Amino acid sequence: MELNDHKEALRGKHVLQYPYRRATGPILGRFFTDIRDFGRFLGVKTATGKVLCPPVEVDPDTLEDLSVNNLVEVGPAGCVTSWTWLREPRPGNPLERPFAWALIKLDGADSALLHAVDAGSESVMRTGMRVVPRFCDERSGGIRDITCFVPQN
Amino acid sequence: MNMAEAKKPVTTIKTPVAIHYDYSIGAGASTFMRAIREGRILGARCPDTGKVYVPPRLTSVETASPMSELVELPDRGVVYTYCIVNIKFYDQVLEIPYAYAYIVLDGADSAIMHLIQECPVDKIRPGMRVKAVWKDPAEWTESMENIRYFKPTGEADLPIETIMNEIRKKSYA
Amino acid sequence: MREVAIIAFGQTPNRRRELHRNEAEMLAPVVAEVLKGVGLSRRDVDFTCSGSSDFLAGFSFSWVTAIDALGAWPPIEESHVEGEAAWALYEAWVKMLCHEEIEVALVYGFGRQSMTSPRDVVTLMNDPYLETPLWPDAISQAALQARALLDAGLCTERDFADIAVRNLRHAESNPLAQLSGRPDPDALLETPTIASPLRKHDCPPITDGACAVLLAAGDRARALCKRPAWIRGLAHRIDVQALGRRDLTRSRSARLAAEAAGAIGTWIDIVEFHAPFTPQDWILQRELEIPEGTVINPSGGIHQGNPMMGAGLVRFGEVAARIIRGEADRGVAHATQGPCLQQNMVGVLEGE
Amino acid sequence: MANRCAVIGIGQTKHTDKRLDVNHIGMVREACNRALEDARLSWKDIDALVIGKAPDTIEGVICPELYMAEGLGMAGKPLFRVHTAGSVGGTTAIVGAELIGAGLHDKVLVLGWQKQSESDITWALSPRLPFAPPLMAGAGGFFAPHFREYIRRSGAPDHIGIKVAVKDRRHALRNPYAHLHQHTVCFEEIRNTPMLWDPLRYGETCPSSDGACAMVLSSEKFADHGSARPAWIHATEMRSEPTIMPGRDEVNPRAGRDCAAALYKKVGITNPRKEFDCAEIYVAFSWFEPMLAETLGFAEPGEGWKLSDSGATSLDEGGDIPWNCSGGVLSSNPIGASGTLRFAEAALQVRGQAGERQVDGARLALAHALGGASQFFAMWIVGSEKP
Repeated sequence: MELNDHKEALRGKHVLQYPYRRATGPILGRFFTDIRDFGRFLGVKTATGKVLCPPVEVDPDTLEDLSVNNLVEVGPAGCVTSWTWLREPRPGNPLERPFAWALIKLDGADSALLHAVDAGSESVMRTGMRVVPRFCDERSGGIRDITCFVPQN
Repeated sequence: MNMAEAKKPVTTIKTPVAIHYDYSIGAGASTFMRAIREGRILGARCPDTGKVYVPPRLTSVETASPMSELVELPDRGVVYTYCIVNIKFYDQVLEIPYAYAYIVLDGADSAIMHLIQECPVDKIRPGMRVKAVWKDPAEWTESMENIRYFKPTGEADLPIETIMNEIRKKSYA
Repeated sequence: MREVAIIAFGQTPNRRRELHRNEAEMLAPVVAEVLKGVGLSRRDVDFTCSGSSDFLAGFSFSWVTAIDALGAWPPIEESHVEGEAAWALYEAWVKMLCHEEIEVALVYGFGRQSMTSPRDVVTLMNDPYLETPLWPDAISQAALQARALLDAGLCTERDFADIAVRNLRHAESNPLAQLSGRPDPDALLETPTIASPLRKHDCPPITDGACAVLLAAGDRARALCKRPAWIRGLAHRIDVQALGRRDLTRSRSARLAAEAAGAIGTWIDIVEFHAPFTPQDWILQRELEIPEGTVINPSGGIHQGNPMMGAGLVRFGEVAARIIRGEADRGVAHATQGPCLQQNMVGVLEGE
Repeated sequence: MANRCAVIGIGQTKHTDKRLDVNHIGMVREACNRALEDARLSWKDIDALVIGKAPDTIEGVICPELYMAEGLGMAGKPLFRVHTAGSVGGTTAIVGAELIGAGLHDKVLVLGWQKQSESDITWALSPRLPFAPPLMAGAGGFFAPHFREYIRRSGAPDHIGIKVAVKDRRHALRNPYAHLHQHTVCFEEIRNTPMLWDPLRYGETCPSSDGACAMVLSSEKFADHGSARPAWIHATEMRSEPTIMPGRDEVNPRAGRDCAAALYKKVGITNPRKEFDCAEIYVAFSWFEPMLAETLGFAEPGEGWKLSDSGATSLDEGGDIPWNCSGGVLSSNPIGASGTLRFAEAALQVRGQAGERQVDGARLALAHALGGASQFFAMWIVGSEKP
C-alpha cells in the first residue's frame, strides 16, 4: 500500500465561535455610555488641542495617558471624509441592503470615525456630505448602538 | 432620561466572533480516516528510522523524508501512560470519571490517544494490553469515534519501559 | 554589520484551492526543494522562523504542524511570528547579525485562505471595540483609501486598472501564477465595483500556498550560492491603525521603513510590492520614490497569487531569485500587514 | 551576542482573574509605565517594541498589537510580534535582546501580555476540529499522562506535587503582583482540592490570569549611563522539538536538555544548582518542577523529586537554590506574559529589587519558559555583573 495525495483530502464544516466579552476601559466606557444614554458623542482633547473622535487613551503627541477629564462633546452631525459603496453587504454589517462605509468627521472633531451610511443609492454619496446618526431603539452599550448614519435632510 | 441615568455605566461589551471554515484535513489524516471508515487502522513507515507512525504522515517528523509505505495495524496494543479525567469541560460529552490513554498499537511506534473502558479507572496501568471495541459497522464514518473505546484483553502486561526504550533507540541520531 | 544574504527561494504554485494537502504538507516539499537547491540538508539549518495566522488556519498553534513536517530532530532553534512571514525573515536576519554561530537560516510562511473568507477574517485585525463589531471587510477598507486618492486628484480609476493590467501581464512569465493575462483596461473599468471605486481587478485573488527562503551569512553564503542576494538594508515601521486618523493618501510607515533601509534615492532594477490592492501600489511608488524605468512587480505581484501570511515573504524571494539568477543587480522588496498599508517592511537586496 | 545588553527597567501588573477596569491598551500600559519609570525613561525614548502573546483566539483579535500600536507609542517606529506558544514571553525578551545585540537599537521595550478573561481558555487553546474526537479536557488533561509517566519512572511519592504547589503559593505571598494570594495555603488545603486530571489536583494547576509584564532592555552605553541598576544578560538560548515524534520523551524532552546545555556552555556553567543563586522556571503544573529539575540539570534523572522534597527550591525552607520566588506560573498565569515574568523576575533578583521575595546576594539567575507540548524552550541567564 502506498501513501500519496492523489485523492482529495476530507473536508468538514468548522466554526471558530466565541461570544468574547471585553472590558472597555474608562474612556471607551464613557464614550459608549454617552451614546447609549444620551445619544451624545464624546471626543478626547489632546495636549495640542486636537479633538479625536472616537476617543483614544493615549495622547498621540506626548504618548502620555489621557483620562475621562479630557473628554468633550462633539457632533452628533458630521461630514464624510471618505466613503465606499458596498453593493453586497457582508455578514455582520450594520445594514443588510447596499450601503456606504464612510469615515465621518463629527462636528468639532479633528479625526473621523468609521460607520455605515444608509444613503439608499450610491449617487447620493459624495465626500464632504453632511450626515447625522440614527440610533437603535434598544441600546445596550457599544458601537452598534448607532444603527448607521444618514444624509442630513 | 431618569430611566437612562439609572443604568450602570458601560464597562464591558460583548463582541461575538464566528468564523466559518470549509475545513480540509491533510492527505495523511485523510488516508487514515478513509481506512477507519472501513474498520482498518493505517500507519506509515519512516524510511530513515523504520518507525511506524499512526496516523500516517507524508513526511517524517524526524527527517522530513517522504513516507510512502503504508502499514496496516491491528486494533490492539499496550497502554503507555494515561489520565483519569474528573472534570467536565465546555463541550465535553463524556461521563466523568473517564480515562484516556496513550496506546501503542502492536507494530506501531507512535501512540494514539483513546478512551479506556470496561475497566475500573484505578485498575488501568502502564503496560496493560488493550483492544479496540468498535461501533456497529453500519455506524462507521471517517472518525476515530468508530472505535468506542479500548478495553483490557486480559493478557499479561508487557514491559512498557523496554518497549518505549526500543522505540527511542530507533530515533534519528 | 555582518553580511547576510538570501541564497534560495521556493514556493508552491499559487492555487485557488489546494484540495489534497494541508499547510504543512504543502510546505514540506518547498523546504526540501530550497535546501536541495543549495546542497544543504535540514540539519545544516541553524535557525528556523515562520509566519502564519491561527484565525486563517482555523485553529490555535497552527504553525506547530509545520514544525512536525520539517524534520525538527534533533531539536532545532526555532521561532514564529503571528502574521506575515516577512517579519519572520526580519527575526532571522536579526538573529544572524547577533549570533556568529548562526550561518544558515530557514524562513517560511503558509496559508490556506480558501477554507474561509479572508476579506472577512482579517476584519479581526481591527479595533475590537469600535470597528470589528461593524465587520468592515478588507476590500471596503481599501476602497476608503482608494477614494481618498481620487478625491485628492492624485490618480484615477484608470491608473488603478493600469496597475492591475501591468501585474497580470508580468504574471504571464511567472509559471506559478494563479492569474495572468492581458486584459483591456477600458473593459476592466466597465465591470461592476465590489466596494466603489474598487473592482475585482483591484483586489488580490484568494490563494492557498506556501513559500520558503534560505538565508546565509558571509562566506558561507558565497560558498553555497554563486550570486547571493545580499541584504543591504532591512527595516519595518508601523502607523496608527484607525483609518479616520490617517492621511490615507500616504503611508508614512512605508516611507520611514524605506528611509531606514536605505531604499530611497538609490538606483534599483526591480521592486516587488506587497500591495494587496492596486491603489496601494500607487501609494508605495510615491512613498519609495521608485525611479522611472524600474520594473515594478516582475513576478506579477500579489495580483497573480496571494498566499496570505507568506505573500510578503514571496516578494523578498522574487527579488532575491532574480538577483541570484543574474537577471537583476539591485532590487527592493516590500511587505505589509494591517489595513491600508498600516505596517510596512522594506528591504534592499543586491548582487555582487 | 555581538553587543552587551542589560535589563534596566521592569514593570508588571497585579495579575488577577479578570481585569474589568482596563482594556488591552490600558492593561499593558500599566506594566510598560512601571518599566519605563523604573528605567527613568519616557515613552518617546523607546526605539522599538517587541510584543509577545499566545494564541489570538484567546482575545479574538488577530495581531491585536496592530490596533494597539499607537497606544503603545509605536506610531512611526518598529513593532514586532512573536508567538511561540507558552514560551512566547521568553522568546519575546530574547528577540528584544537580539535587537540590541545586533546593534540595531539602544532602548527596546519588551512586553508579554494576555487577557484570558475575554474567552474560555480551554476552547481558545484547542478548539475542536472536524474529524477530531474530544478527549483531553484542557491543558491539565494534556500533561497529566506525562506526570503519571514521570511518577512511574522515578518512583516519586504523591506528595511531591502538593509540596511544590504549597511552596510556590507561599512564595506568592511575598509578591504583591501575584494573582493567587492564598494566605492559609498548606499541605492539607492543596491535598483536599479535587483530583481533576488524576494525578493532578486542582490546587496543583496554574490559575487563568489577566496580566502583563514589560522590560526595558538597553545597550551597554545606556545601561552604564542610566541611573537604574542593570541586570546584564549573559546568554540566551531557544530550542524546539516536534510534537508527535514516536518515542519523544515528554517527561525529559531533549529540546530542554539541549537548550540548557547550549546555554550553560556559553556562560561556563557546569553545576547549575551551585552556580545559580535562584531560578524562575515555567512550572504551570506542580509536577513540572521535579521534571524540569532533571531536564535543566539541577538533579540527576529520577532525582528531581528529591530536590523538591528536600526544600532546596523553597525560600521559606532556606533552600540553596530557590525556584520561583515570585510564586511562579502556579500563582499567576497570563500566558503570553508568563515567560516574560520568569525572565523579568530573574532580572529583579540580580538587581536586588525583588523585595520580600529577594534571595540574599543573588548575582546570577536562570529564567526559563516552556511552550506547546513541553516542546518549546526559551531561556536566559542574567547577572549583576557584566558578562
